[in-house]
Amino acid sequence: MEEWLRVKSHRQIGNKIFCMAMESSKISQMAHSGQFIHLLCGKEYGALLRRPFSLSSIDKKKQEISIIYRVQGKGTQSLCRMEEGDKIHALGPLGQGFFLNPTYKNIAVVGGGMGIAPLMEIIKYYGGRARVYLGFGEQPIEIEEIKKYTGEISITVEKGNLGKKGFVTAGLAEQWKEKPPEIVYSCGPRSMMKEVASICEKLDISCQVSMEERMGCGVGACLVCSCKTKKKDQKNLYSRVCKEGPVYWREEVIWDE
Amino acid sequence: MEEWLRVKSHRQIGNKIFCMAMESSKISQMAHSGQFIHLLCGKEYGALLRRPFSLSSIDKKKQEISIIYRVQGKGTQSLCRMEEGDKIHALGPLGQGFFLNPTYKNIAVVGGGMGIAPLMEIIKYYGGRARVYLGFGEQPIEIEEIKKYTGEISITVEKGNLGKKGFVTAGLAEQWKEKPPEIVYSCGPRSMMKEVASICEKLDISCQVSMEERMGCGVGACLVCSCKTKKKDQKNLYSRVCKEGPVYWREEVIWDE
Amino acid sequence: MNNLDLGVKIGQLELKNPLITASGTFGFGKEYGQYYDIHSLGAMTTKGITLQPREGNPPPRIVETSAGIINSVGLENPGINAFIREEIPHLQKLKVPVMINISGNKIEDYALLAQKLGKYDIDALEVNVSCPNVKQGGMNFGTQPQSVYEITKTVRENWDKTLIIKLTPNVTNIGEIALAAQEAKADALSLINTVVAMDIDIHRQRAVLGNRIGGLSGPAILPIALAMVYQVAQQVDIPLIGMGGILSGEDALKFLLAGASAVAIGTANFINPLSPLNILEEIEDYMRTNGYQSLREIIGQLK
Amino acid sequence: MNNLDLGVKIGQLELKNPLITASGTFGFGKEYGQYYDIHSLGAMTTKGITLQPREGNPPPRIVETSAGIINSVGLENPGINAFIREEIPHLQKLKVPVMINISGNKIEDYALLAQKLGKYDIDALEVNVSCPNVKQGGMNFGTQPQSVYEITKTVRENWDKTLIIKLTPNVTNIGEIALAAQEAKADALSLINTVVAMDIDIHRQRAVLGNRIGGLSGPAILPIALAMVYQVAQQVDIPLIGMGGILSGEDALKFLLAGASAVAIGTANFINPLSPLNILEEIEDYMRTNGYQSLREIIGQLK
Ligand SMILES: Cc1cc2nc3c(=O)[nH]c(=O)nc-3n(C[C@H](O)[C@H](O)[C@H](O)COP(=O)(O)OP(=O)(O)OC[C@H]3O[C@@H](n4cnc5c(N)ncnc54)[C@H](O)[C@@H]3O)c2cc1C
Ligand SMILES: Cc1cc2nc3c(=O)[nH]c(=O)nc-3n(C[C@H](O)[C@H](O)[C@H](O)COP(=O)(O)OP(=O)(O)OC[C@H]3O[C@@H](n4cnc5c(N)ncnc54)[C@H](O)[C@@H]3O)c2cc1C
Ligand SMILES: Cc1cc2nc3c(=O)[nH]c(=O)nc-3n(C[C@H](O)[C@H](O)[C@H](O)COP(=O)(O)O)c2cc1C
Ligand SMILES: Cc1cc2nc3c(=O)[nH]c(=O)nc-3n(C[C@H](O)[C@H](O)[C@H](O)COP(=O)(O)O)c2cc1C
Ligand code: FES
Ligand code: FES
Repeated sequence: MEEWLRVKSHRQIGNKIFCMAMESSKISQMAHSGQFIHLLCGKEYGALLRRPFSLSSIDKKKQEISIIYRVQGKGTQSLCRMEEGDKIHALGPLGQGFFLNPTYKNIAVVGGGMGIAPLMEIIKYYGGRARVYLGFGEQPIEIEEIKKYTGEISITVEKGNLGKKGFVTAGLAEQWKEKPPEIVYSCGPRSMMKEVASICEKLDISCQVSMEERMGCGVGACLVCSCKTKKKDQKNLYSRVCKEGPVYWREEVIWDE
Repeated sequence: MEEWLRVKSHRQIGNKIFCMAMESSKISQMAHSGQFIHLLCGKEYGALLRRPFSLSSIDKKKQEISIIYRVQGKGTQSLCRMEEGDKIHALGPLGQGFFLNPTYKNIAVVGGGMGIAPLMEIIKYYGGRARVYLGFGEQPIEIEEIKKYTGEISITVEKGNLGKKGFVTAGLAEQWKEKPPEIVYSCGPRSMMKEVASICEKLDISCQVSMEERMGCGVGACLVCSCKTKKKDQKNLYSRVCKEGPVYWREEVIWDE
Repeated sequence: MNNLDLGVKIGQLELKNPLITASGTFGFGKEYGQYYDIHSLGAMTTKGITLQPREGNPPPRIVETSAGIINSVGLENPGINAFIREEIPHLQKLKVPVMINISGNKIEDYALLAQKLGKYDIDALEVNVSCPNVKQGGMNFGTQPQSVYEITKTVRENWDKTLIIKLTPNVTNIGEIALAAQEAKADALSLINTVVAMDIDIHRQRAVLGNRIGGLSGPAILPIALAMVYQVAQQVDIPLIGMGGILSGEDALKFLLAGASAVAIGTANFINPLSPLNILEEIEDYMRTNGYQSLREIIGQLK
Repeated sequence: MNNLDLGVKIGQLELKNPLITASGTFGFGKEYGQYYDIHSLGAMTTKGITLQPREGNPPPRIVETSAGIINSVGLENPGINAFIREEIPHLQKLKVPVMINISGNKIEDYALLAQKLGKYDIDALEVNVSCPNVKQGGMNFGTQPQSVYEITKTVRENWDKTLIIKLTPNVTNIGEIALAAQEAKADALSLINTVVAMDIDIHRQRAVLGNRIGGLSGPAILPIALAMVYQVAQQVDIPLIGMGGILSGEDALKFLLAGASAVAIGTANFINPLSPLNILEEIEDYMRTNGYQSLREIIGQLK
């Protein structure tokens, strides 16, 4: 599906981090938590390809979707110049989203940095049933927003003093051993997700991760977004993050690369 | 010389035609009528090289220079998004300007379309001593401005009814035979300047033309802006429009190409 | 209204318009079907197929450069048998001409691929002698007139429908290679494939691509492709399919004027899935504005 | 503060930094002297000189493409005698190393050019075997290992100072040509020259350039140049001067990491005359940030 989205609001929520809400009558209705949109960010800074962003919020009633992104290179530099009322072209919703189960009573969410984006919808969905673990480099974001939905948040920072010092994965094994979540959702740096997956494997907890890979088409046609996987039904070792992903079960991903 | 210019005013003066005035403490002091500046227009639309523009006004007292330009491609599209207060980088003043002589009492100026730009300063210089002939496609520009300096203007348009119908060069031979100007200055389409040069040759009138050629460096270093010339002191047939030009005596240019 | 004649002939194929999607950028034709009716294309080309399955190169497989992208997919594909089993049924049903892009490690591979595919209702083979992402074979074939001649001849002996040879730009003299393919009875030539290229991450001090080297496509290479199409058009008599960086109708028209009978759209699909249709419309506009009835009045008409 | 060691050695030349201006984009060194002190450069290269004067190709000689420019100057130059008469006096006085770029139609031309220049106080010859804008000679030389070997050998016999061979990218295998130049005792290699390219004006239905075909330079070709520098660096032992689309310190560092000992700046001069100085500064910043003392810790250090 393709759609011209109208920017409804665009605000800075952290150092180089922005949240952009867009009016969407089509994508918003089809989108599922964990899916992404492929945005034509504008050519001001010379970006040629589209850029993929997870949906951080999907509001079917208000016909609105949002993304949270960090300004990194040419594409996001152009993106952050978009103003209310501007239009932006999107393909989406794309990829496989998270497995959500209304009967789960106790789930965990582990996010690192911008990995928080696709997890926001999960937190809204499970509300008080979610234990949220977030790791940041220095400055936490969206904490107030998350607190609207759940009280159980643990924040870790690598430097600075706006949270516990250290890595977000420290201590998880112990906590989960005591009170295992029915499922863990994770998104963030590869090394972090690898650690989360390994803890879950040891404790035999279900776990989904959202992977990132550089993309071309975003729709499954070009095979550039490969992630090494071992899905049983697949003939190829590589799977397309844009089509079979970005969300995978922990046991599907081949981590050591 | 190079300088960051501050845009002082930027206004539309015709269909796709703009006049931009810029604050300049350095270039304005050195510039001579007929010289040009080489502008870094901005990368929004993908322009890589600088774009050359004749100085349409040089105000040494106000430390201000202006250009008049038509939006054509990537460079001028970027240029026309510049706003008051924005800065733009220029090399200049570049090239050889017009030969001006305070003792001339009776000169003629023949401009076609955007060719009017470098002629504005000449008109200001000679004032009432200048007879001005301007040809346009459809819509004349800057007429009111010119009328401030001289009353003798003849306007020709190819279509439309804001002037005489036809080519600006029609009838010039007859008029000049009767009352020959001491010098003719011309800028516009090549075919027009060729015709002006040929009339002047027949009537033995001095004439200078301002040539255009696609440029790279703008400073004489790359040899891409060649114009076929027969300057006596030159070993090469081609001369650099950016360095030996853009203004040439009519007899220097080899017209048939 | 639309009484323009946009038809072109490539070998035995009559395309209703000159817009083809380029191999490797259009999967096996399923994905973009969600965005528009692919029957509006002149033809489509499938992702390159080899005899054996190939897992392709390690990621990252793409990087953006100034006005271009480098890819190093490395011919990931399920192999000819799985392709026949899983893709041919759907491809045979399409009412748009389908060109199957094939690659081999050895000359015999190409013969075998042609034989296997010969049993199905497929319109054309596009023989890739030019993939820069494969170590054995691949590009090495495409750089020698002699081996291009032999591959073409072998496939020709095993394939009587339309045969297109796809040339690499990474050669000293593309004309002599084009002539070799023509001599061995290719029906048409596709050019160009990607240009060997590389990018480096100065912070990690590593090549960006998992495979280090990849192939450059997109607007950056358009002027290179155009020069090659123009030069080859002076030398051969068979039709050319021009490609390399085409994003707009204007870009496509440059290739047609230079002598290409049709154009293929690769990288542009990634930017806008509707590119082929938009480009087609822009070509039609140009024809109307300039009073052309038939595309044949444009092809090769550079003054 | 500035205790960084940016020195590099190219043949017998000790450059105080790796920034060189590329041939054909810097005239004979006079024009840009108005914008900065060219003694801050590592070296400068002059516009290509031939035995006879050449008037060059008909205009237009330049066109902009996506992230690139195509030029078709066609080696316009006053010929070696006028060059010696009018430019050498000023060049000899410069305290920045000067590389004279020479081109020939025949192998003997190169010998003669070297002999004539040998009498003057000049630091290095850069032998252009690769200009794509010249019909006779020019590129044809540069595409054959055998003739590159012979040209290099001839010049070597007539020139005992630093000898650099400049390679063309328009070849199948740049490695074998690089090896031929090394075998014939070149001190260093420059790569790459421009890539054969073309643009068409669809409204006039003509090639934009007077010469139709020209050479592509600028950011568009950077990834192509980088791949070639990287590949040649694996194969030869002599220093490389990398060039092609360098606009920034980051771009330059890519070439250094890939194995170039120095970099040349061409098209970037047109965009910003101060480019070489800015690039140098950016390299210094990178070295400081990453704790490097000497450029040698970076050259060829791609992991
Ligand atoms: C499925 C998916 C979801 C994503 N969701 C988000 C999100 O919600 N918020 C967010 O800030 N970022 C997200 N990213 C990463 C985001 O796509 C990149 O930060 C962005 O593409 C960078 O573009 P750029 O032009 O600013 O950077 P550049 O470095 O200029 O990009 C150059 C190229 O590399 C690609 N690229 C660069 N970084 C990444 C990356 N981390 N992942 C994938 N491709 C990359 C770009 O798409 C582009 O093609 C997601 C990535 C994927 C694959
Ligand atoms: C000495 C000189 C003085 C000029 N003075 C004026 C002026 O006062 N007002 C004005 O409107 N125009 C003037 N021009 C023409 C002006 O430079 C072009 O209109 C402008 O470069 C177009 O750039 P673009 O990016 O909009 O067009 P594009 O078509 O995108 O330009 C592509 C390339 O072609 C070059 N180019 C295109 N048209 C011309 C042209 N007519 N002459 C030279 N190069 C061209 C551009 O510089 C650029 O490198 C002058 C040209 C020269 C050589
Ligand atoms: C991601 C990608 C994969 C490609 N795979 C193939 C392939 O399998 N076989 C082939 O012949 N060409 C392949 N190509 C080359 C394209 O078909 C085309 O020749 C090239 O990209 C130039 O066109 P463009 O600039 O429009 O993309 C591939 C190109 C890209 C970008
Ligand atoms: C206008 C122009 C003229 C050139 N003339 C020459 C030349 O005379 N001799 C030569 O060896 N290379 C010549 N070159 C090639 C450059 O030296 C350089 O190899 C090429 O432009 C790639 O570098 P860049 O992308 O930084 O410009 C010329 C390039 C340009 C743009
Ligand atoms: S981005 Fe093209 S297949 Fe995933
Ligand atoms: S533009 Fe470079 S010499 Fe005139």
